[in-house]
Amino acid sequence: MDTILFIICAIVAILSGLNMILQKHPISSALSLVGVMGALAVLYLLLGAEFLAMAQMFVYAGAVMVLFIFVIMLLNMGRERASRKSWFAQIVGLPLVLAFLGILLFITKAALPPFRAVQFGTWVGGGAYNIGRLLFTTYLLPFEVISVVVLIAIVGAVILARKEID
Amino acid sequence: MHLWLIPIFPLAGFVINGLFGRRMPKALVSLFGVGSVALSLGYVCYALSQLWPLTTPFTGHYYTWLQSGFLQVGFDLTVDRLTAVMLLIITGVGLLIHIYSIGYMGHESGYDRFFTFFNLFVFFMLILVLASNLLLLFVGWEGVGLCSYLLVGFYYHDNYSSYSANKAMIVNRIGDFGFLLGIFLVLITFHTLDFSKMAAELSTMPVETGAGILTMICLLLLAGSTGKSAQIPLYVWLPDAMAGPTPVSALIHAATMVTAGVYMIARLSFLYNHTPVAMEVVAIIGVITAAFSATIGLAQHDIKKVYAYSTISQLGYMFLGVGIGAYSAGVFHLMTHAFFKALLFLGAGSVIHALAGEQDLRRMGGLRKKMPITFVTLLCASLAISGVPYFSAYFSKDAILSAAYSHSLWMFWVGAVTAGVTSFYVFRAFFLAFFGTYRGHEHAHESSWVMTAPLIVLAVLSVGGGYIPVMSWLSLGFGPAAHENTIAMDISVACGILGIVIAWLFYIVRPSLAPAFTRAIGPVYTLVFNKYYVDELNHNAIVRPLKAISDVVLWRGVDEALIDGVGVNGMGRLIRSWGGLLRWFQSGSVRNYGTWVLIGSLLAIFVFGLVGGVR
Amino acid sequence: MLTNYLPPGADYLRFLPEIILTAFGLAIMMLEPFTPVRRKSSLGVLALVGIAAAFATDCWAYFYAGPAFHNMIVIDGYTTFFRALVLVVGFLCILPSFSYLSRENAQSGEYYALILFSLVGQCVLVGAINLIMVFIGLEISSIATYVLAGFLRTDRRNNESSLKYFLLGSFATAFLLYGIAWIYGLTGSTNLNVIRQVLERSSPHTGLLPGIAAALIFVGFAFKVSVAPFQVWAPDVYQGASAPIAAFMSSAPKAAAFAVFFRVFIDSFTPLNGSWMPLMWGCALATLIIGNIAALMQTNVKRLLGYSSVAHAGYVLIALTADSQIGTQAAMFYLGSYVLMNIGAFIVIGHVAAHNERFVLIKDLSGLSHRQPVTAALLAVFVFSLVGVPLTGGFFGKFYVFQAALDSHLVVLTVLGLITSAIAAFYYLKLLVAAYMHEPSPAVETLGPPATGVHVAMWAAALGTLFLGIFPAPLVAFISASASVIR
Amino acid sequence: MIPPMPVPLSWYLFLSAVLFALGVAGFIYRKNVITMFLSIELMLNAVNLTFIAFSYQLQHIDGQIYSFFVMVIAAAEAAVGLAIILAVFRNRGTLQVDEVDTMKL
Amino acid sequence: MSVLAATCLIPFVGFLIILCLPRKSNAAFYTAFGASLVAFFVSLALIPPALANGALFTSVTNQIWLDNPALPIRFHMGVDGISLWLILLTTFLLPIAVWAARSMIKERLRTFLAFLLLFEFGVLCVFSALDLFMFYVFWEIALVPMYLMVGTFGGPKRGPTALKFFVYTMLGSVLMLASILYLHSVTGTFDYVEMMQGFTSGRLMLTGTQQTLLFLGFFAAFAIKTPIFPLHTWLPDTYTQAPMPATMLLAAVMSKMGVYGLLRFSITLFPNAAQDAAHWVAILAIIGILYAALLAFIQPNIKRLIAYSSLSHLSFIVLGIFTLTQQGADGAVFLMIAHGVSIAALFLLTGYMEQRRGSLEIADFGGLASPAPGLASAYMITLYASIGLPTLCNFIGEFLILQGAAIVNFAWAGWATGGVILSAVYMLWMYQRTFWRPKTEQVAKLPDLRLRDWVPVVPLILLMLWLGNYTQSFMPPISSATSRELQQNKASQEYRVQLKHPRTVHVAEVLRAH
Repeated sequence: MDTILFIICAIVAILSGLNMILQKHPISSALSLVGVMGALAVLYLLLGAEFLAMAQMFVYAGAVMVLFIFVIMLLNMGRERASRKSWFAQIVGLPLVLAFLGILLFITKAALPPFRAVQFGTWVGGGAYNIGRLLFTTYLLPFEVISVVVLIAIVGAVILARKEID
Repeated sequence: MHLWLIPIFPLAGFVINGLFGRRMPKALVSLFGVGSVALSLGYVCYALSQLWPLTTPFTGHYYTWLQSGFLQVGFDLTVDRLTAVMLLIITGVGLLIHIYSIGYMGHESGYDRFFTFFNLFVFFMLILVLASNLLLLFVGWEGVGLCSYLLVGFYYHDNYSSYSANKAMIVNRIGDFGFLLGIFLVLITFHTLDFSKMAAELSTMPVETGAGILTMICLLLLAGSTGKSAQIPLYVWLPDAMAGPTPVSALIHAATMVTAGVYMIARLSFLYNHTPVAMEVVAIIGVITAAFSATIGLAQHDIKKVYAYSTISQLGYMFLGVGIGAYSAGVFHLMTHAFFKALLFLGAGSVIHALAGEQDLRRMGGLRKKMPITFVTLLCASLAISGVPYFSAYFSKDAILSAAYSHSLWMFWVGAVTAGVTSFYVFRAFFLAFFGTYRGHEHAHESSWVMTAPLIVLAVLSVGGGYIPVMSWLSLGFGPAAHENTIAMDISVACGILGIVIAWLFYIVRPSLAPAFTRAIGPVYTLVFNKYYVDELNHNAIVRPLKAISDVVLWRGVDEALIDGVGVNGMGRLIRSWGGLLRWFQSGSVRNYGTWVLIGSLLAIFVFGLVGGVR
Repeated sequence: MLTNYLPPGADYLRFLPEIILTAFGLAIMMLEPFTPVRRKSSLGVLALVGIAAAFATDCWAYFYAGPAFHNMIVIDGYTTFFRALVLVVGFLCILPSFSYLSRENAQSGEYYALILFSLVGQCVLVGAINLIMVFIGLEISSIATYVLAGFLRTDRRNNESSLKYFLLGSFATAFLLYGIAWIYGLTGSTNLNVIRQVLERSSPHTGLLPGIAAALIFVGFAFKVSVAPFQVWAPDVYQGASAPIAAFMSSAPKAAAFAVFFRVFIDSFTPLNGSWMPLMWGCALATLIIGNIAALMQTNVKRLLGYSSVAHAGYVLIALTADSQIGTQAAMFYLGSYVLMNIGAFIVIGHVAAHNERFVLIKDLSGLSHRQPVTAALLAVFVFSLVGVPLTGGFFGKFYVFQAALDSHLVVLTVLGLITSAIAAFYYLKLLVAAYMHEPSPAVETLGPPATGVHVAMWAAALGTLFLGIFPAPLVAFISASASVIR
Repeated sequence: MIPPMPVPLSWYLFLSAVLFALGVAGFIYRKNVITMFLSIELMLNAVNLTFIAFSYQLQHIDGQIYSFFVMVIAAAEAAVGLAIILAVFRNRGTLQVDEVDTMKL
Repeated sequence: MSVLAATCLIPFVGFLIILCLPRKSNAAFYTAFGASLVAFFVSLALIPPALANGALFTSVTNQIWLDNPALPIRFHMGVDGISLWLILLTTFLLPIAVWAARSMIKERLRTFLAFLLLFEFGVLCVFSALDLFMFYVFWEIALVPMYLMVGTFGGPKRGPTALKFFVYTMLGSVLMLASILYLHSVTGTFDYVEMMQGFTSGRLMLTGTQQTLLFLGFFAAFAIKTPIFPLHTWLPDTYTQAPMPATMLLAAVMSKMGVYGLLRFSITLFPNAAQDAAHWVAILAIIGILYAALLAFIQPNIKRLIAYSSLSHLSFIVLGIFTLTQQGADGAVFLMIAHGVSIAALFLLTGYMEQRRGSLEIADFGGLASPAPGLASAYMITLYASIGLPTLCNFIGEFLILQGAAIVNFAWAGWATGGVILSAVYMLWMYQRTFWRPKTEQVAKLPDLRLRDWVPVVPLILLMLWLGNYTQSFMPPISSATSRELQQNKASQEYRVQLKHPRTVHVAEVLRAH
């Protein structure tokens, strides 16, 4: 059951990811990314991260991606055009990415310590209570400080997206 | 005995005239200029009378000039018999020529400058002969060279004068090259530069170890002498040095400075005596120079040039003398030469003065009537130089030749024939100037007494100078003179008189003979007339290549193209050309930049993986 | 009980500078709508007051050193030094901003607020001893600077600068995060001390994975401090951003990132230093060569200074390569003097640039000494310091760095580094050649006298530079006492 | 009932590595600024998966907290990033990243 | 505060005062002249203690600059027989340069004077520094005002020239910095005196390789600064482009920094390396002597000609040092002073010529002696000093150097003496073409030296005469100092023997034993 679920989700995630980077139109890419996120949410759940699975769906796939799509629509973007510039990236990019992936996979395989097997429901640490408790105790400082990031984001978005200087 | 007083008078004259001469009246300038030399002469006489009979040298130590390691050089002055002779010549003849200059330079601009440099010259010349060590001698040596330069270039606004001055200085410097190296070698060998200490060291030195290095020293010092005394191969400057005022030629380029080389060899006789090789070289140089320059003297039209080549030739005799060990004969000839050659130049000067600067023999003639005193005195001098019996050179030159006769026959014969040639060209000049008809345009007149009086004094000395017992006086230092060889003397006298006779034939009896003869020997004459093209050779073989190499090869080639162009700027260009790499790096494209980040991370992972592991 | 988890009071004191900065930032935001355009600079003054207060509390907090908030941050001499440093940077960059903003007709309070927020991020960053705090601090600092870089949103260069910085910054941050994730997985913690302890215990063959994680973290930091080959963004971004912002971006975030770079690598990753030292070695050399040679052919002063800032990162990286107590000290000193001279140079060019930054080429500086000798003289001080001429902070910093390198036997790196620093003289002095040796350019002819803020900032930077060069002793004493905490 | 078949944790890590690499490839190959940004988001998602996987392995939820922080920051970045993109679009009328390269060399 | 510290600081104080003065005012000149003159008179007080024993460092100031165990930097300065005369030369020449600047610098005199004083400060500190850090610091500090003087007040190509000058010298000095740092990390100190004590007592020891590398590091800086062939190509351009007072100081003072460094540091700190290198350096020096002389020979510009002549003479000094003999070293130090005086005078007078004629191309002159006999006389004396006429200053130095060279290798002396000959050739030829020959129209109206032009010339000429004629008033402290330096160099002989003969014993083991 776990395995099947994992494999399905993994395939969905990878295919969506591939689709995202292969599509020429930003909207398609964005929607593909939503697919990746959905698949990942299921995996989070499998890993016992209940709260995060929810957050992934609501915050990420819901709010953030909507923002993206909204902007894409707003700017009325079409398909991207081919470009001769950045030939360097165009030529060496793929081998490099493959090498990068290969190294990561190889080293992960070769050097990984013996790991647990994941079985759904055997460990459910990531409930809202536990998360919340930790956030307000050990991680109080980052939790508070991260509010500054949000603040900056608001201010920044306002400044940059404002139409005219008054 | 304050020996330092001897040179200090001319120095004072130099300082006073140098600083204030331009604002002083001429009379005052002459007073200081001539007076200082007179005082010096007076003090020399006084000092010598006090030191009489000067059997041991007298040395005055004044201050330590230079001390570094084992090198110690003091400002020390010494008088011995050789120096005494030199002192008298310098101050005595010097005084006469100074007096003469009052008249000769009277209406020249730069009168004060002339006396300033003249006094300075006397100062340095006195230092040269008084020096008790080699370095101080070198100081005087260079100092007289400087004054020679300044006085040859007296008419500095003239191209030829300035060129000649430079030539004199530079050629002398080439000689000094050897002199300096000689001094270094002396220091290394003896660890001292004092003549007396050198002699002491030398006496304790094993012969085998010293021979090579002593020869080397002597030859290097000889190089210096050839420069200063205008011997082959460095004689080329002296004829050109005649561009200076005539008193300068008389004092510096005839009587005193040019004899410094002979003096130095005589001074270092204790050294030369140990090296027969060097001695032989000295003698050969002397005899060849004597003959060689005498031949050039045959074809000169400039009266001063004639006397200049004659000077070179006579200096060759002196070299021959000291080279074959007849030091006292050499010095004796030095002295008589100072008299008659100074007289020849002063007389020529008197003529030139009278003709408003004309020096070309072809535009003189018939001056016998117009300038009787000059005529008589010059006659004395010409007879003297020709070695006519009982005139001064008869004794001195024949002393050298008779020594040469016993040393090496070929040297004697060359010397004797040269004596004949000498008398020929001296009388050629004499006849051309004073006999025949006047060929110039100026209105000639006899010079004033300030000029004629020194002429007369010198004429007396030229005639009677041979009776001064210099040889026996010097025998204390150089050993007794060789016995006079009557055969040798007869031959040389015969040669001399023959020369006079031929000159008389050519220029008085049958004036058409001379041009006919020159036409007959055509190319040879051209060669001799052009001084064997030595100047041209020097110019084309040394000066021009040197300039070209410096300019084209070293400056444009090595300095600008190679070191700066390829080396320094090339490095810069290389670094800049690496900038092409940056076009690749900093393309401005975000995607390329992302690629670089990826490359970097791969690199980082690779390095971590390669070197890997926890320590 | 929950109260047991509440941090003690001293923790707040240790965190007070950040709190004050945030509070002032918020206050500025709130006051901004009520301030007329002409009076916006009073908000800037408020920001200066805030920075000054933060500075004071930073010094105060030094006497209450210790970790705070469950080992999220630590206050020690090292933190204090770097917090003070970024605060000084903030102060010096706000000063010339008054005239800059009014010149560009872009007065607003948000500008000052963003600088304050950015400073909060940097302060968090330098005190962080938990990788998650490192990440958050980095992001606060970065996001604020993304916005600042594009602050003049109608300016194409500002846009481009902002976009490039943002895209590449996020890209590199992803690498960093990935590395953090791996470190977390392998050591079970993100606390720097715990990480080191775990790594020290682990056996050599398991070191490969932590090594990879460290490599990814290296990528993140190296990007932020613009070390080759991750320096690519820096010249573009600094060139595009406005001069005061470029001054800020090339100083404060870089210094803070270096602070945490050192803390993480020298403290946590010490067990791995056999593998990261060669990497640092190569990167340092590459940075020096690329930065200096690229700068050689620049004609745009801002871009030139961008490359120069890359090159200077290389010198600090040499100190890191030395991996020693004295190396850390050297880096602290170097960064201290670097920010002053770098800001000073940027301020001068910002002053000359005129409206819309039209005059930013080297030739636009021509004849500055004829018209504004004082400005030119101050520029000379900065340039000589950047070159590394003695009696300036820049020299002593270099000296310190190379001493550290030689003490760690990095002879070749030292020699090559010093040679590049001599080559650097070539392009730095071009600025002086223009300012002193040419006739005045149109830019200089029409140049008004520097505004008070510009003046004060230039003088402060110059005097600071000279002080560090002539009397390095006080600062050296402080940093040699405080550098020990990270080893 | 399908029996629970435990999945090795390493599979999750492989998956995250693949997703991360996909994100990198997207960043390098896509020419539209928005898509590049989406690729970054994909990379962050991969990181989140790693965090959560390790969280399971270590059986403590700190990793999930980190993941949560990453999400928040990603959201904030999205806001700012999109604003920047908006500003660029307004000025240049394009989002082709290769056309935003006036500053180079 | 010791006399030495006061001497060094007075110019700096003057510099600060000038900075505060209004832009257009005569006060700057009076301040600069006053400060440099006071510094000169104060520096005279350095003489008595140094005369008493030139081998010791006297007038010592030893303050802590940076009290850090890792970086112990001291403000340590003192004079011995070598630095004494160099310091006096500097303080002596500065008032002259200031005076000359007043008539030769037309615009922004205040700035120029400020640079001059800053330069003096730097140079004085270089000559008196006994701490290597301090030495390096002031080594660079002296460069900065010179760079600015050349670049701001120089000829038409001043910008690129100044840049080349700075970067060239900087390239050398960073290598020295690397060596200083390395030396510190080996010995744990920057203090020269402490280091020397360590080396002589055997407490500290450098391996052969270390010595060689460190020697080369220092040599790079000194060789470029001096400069030694083939690192000289910055020199002609810089000398030519620099304004005349700056050229004067460049040639007279700044070039001495390099040779001073060679003598003070290179041969004592790294004795074995110096002995090994001596042969090669001497050959380079000889090449430099002849090469520069030949180049001077065909220069069409007077300033450039003198620049090459200066290069030739500086190569003499280097040769003297690397003979490693008493005479050579004494001569080198003496020539440093003598060359400083003569070249300063030469450039000063050339400056007057430029001021009058507006050009320094030899072709633009001819017959200058007729309208300006005073200038011609002064030039003649100086020129003769420069080509080494006995009784003038340079002769002693060159003589001793050549003597030293002859002791080591007679062929060296032979070649180097060629340089003396050539110097006469090019100098006199230049003099002939400028001052002599028929005067041209443009030259005929040029004015002679006026009183205010004579003021700086006369002391220089008097000093040339004094140096050349009463050498012993200068030589004893030089000799005692150089003999100490040479002893320190020779002290390594024993160690060297150990290194050479037992080939089987590894060098490192020998060192460990110490």
